[in-house]
Amino acid sequence: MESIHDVEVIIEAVLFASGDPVSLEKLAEIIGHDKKTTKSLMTNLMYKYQNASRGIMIREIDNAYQLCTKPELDEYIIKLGSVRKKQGLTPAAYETLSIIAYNQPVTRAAIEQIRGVSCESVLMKLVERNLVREAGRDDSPGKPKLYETTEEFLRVFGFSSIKDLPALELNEVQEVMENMPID
Amino acid sequence: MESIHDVEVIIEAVLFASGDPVSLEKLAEIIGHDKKTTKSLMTNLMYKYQNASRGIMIREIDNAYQLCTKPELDEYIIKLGSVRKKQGLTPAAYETLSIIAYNQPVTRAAIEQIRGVSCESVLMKLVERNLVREAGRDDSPGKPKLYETTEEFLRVFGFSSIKDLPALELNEVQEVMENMPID
Amino acid sequence: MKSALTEACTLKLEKFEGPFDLLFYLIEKNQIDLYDIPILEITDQYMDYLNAMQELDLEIASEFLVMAATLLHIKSRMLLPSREPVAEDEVDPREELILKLVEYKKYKEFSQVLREREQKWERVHYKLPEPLPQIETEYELDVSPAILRSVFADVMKRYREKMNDVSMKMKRILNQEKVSLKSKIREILDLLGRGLRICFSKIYNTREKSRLEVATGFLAMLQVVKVGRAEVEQPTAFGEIFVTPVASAHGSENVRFDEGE
Repeated sequence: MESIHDVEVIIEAVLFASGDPVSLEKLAEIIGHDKKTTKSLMTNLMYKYQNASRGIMIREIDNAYQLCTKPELDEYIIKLGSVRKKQGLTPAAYETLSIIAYNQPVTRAAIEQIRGVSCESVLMKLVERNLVREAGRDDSPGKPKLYETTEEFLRVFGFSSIKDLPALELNEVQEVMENMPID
Repeated sequence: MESIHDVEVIIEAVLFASGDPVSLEKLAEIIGHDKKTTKSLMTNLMYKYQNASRGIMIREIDNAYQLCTKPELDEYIIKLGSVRKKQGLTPAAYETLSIIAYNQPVTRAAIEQIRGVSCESVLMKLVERNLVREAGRDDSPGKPKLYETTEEFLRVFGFSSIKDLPALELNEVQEVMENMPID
Repeated sequence: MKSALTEACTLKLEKFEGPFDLLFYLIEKNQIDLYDIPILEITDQYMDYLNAMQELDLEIASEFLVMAATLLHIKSRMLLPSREPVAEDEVDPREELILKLVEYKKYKEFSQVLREREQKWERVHYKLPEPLPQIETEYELDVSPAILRSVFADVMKRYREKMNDVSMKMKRILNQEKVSLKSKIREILDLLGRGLRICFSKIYNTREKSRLEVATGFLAMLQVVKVGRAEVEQPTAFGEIFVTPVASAHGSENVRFDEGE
């Protein structure tokens, strides 16, 4: 069996060669450790890359790992001359995405209830951009479609999993109730 | 101007993002040094990658630089492209293996007598898969080869020893004893 | 009537995502406490916007009008002079609206978080995959001890049944296959009757017939020779035996033979 040191070397090579995310299972299989050990090894390694004088780092996306450059070095990479495609999302798209992210899987009706406006076309665009996908149908009458976020969503917004979303204050509603002025 | 440290970080990010070789000129331009300084910097950096516990290294090709994985890690990278599939045994293989497991060492003739069919090819496959191996020769006329199960057989089935084989019911055992062919 | 606020914000009008978005804008603009919305002012300002939109010939989405109605309804309820002291459990007419606004606010704020994160993460770069060797398939044996055991039990059961079957058959054969000498004599006579010369080994050989049958065939041949219906010739020792018919006045069918058991 390899020392921890060697395993880190193997992981670097494998992630580099892959380019694409490599699943935890696959990594565990390659380095010959169980998933739990591999996971803690990866967490440790991610930390090391982050803090070392390195131009690259490891991202975790949905239990898979991928090498990428550190964001602060973007200005130098741009000089390489590769063309960047960037088409921002509309405010409506961000709002819709936020609602889906926290309530997934969620129906269109539920999203519209929160936003107060129709969001059919926004939803279609999000699906088109692969940030959102259909996720079966709800049991309620009419069996409306459900929507959820995708891996691409995690990638674009830098989350390692949906559990990574910052907690919204759940007590807020309660807070509101308590703060209701009594006239 | 960045410290040497920072420059190395930039180079790593730039070479990584490029994937392809980046010319000395381009690198010099990106890090804001002259070609000569950049060249010696690169030579130094190549040495560092080569000797550090790294899975990747820098290779110089025609006055251009490219990141690549270290050749000795090839065996792990190949596994990236491999798919692991579970494969069962054919009924014939199971039968033959079970006869050998419960009666080892045993001749092919005895196996064939029990199964009622020839099992030369099945036996060859089991030997090929290292589940069964030859175990000397029987004393009977013609000195036929004997077969027994291997350590791999124990491993695959999760036995610690042959004594671990699931016991047959008493009446089954009797049947077996009574019906064992006598060669 | 056109307020300064209305004018200042005319340009932004079409950018509101919906009635909540507009309400929010007004609340923030006026630095209002979300939990204590001065409904009269807000309603007036909201209506100003709708009027401005109308003046600009902008199509006002129905959602904005629904909200306007809601606001006006709340406003009217709040304007009603309460004759009696406020009851403990009396619901503030603004409550439902506030709850919705608070909910909306959460996502609106998260929208901003998403935007910031996107800005950060769109600055990371990935690498194209290296060309990897062709996909190889590694097979892993998927086996079970329980199956091994049950297969063995089955195969032994089958073997026992087969053995019983075989011994039964053997007995049957031994008991039943009494190859009758008579039938063999008839066979030989039939062949001889066609004027054929018979090679004994062609009709009775141990590869095709049982030993019993061959032996009986041999006896039958001797019997046929004995009664003078055939002649036997064996040119070489252990060699082929030829049986040749002898012409006879008797019909073969009438010939009687001793039938040795």
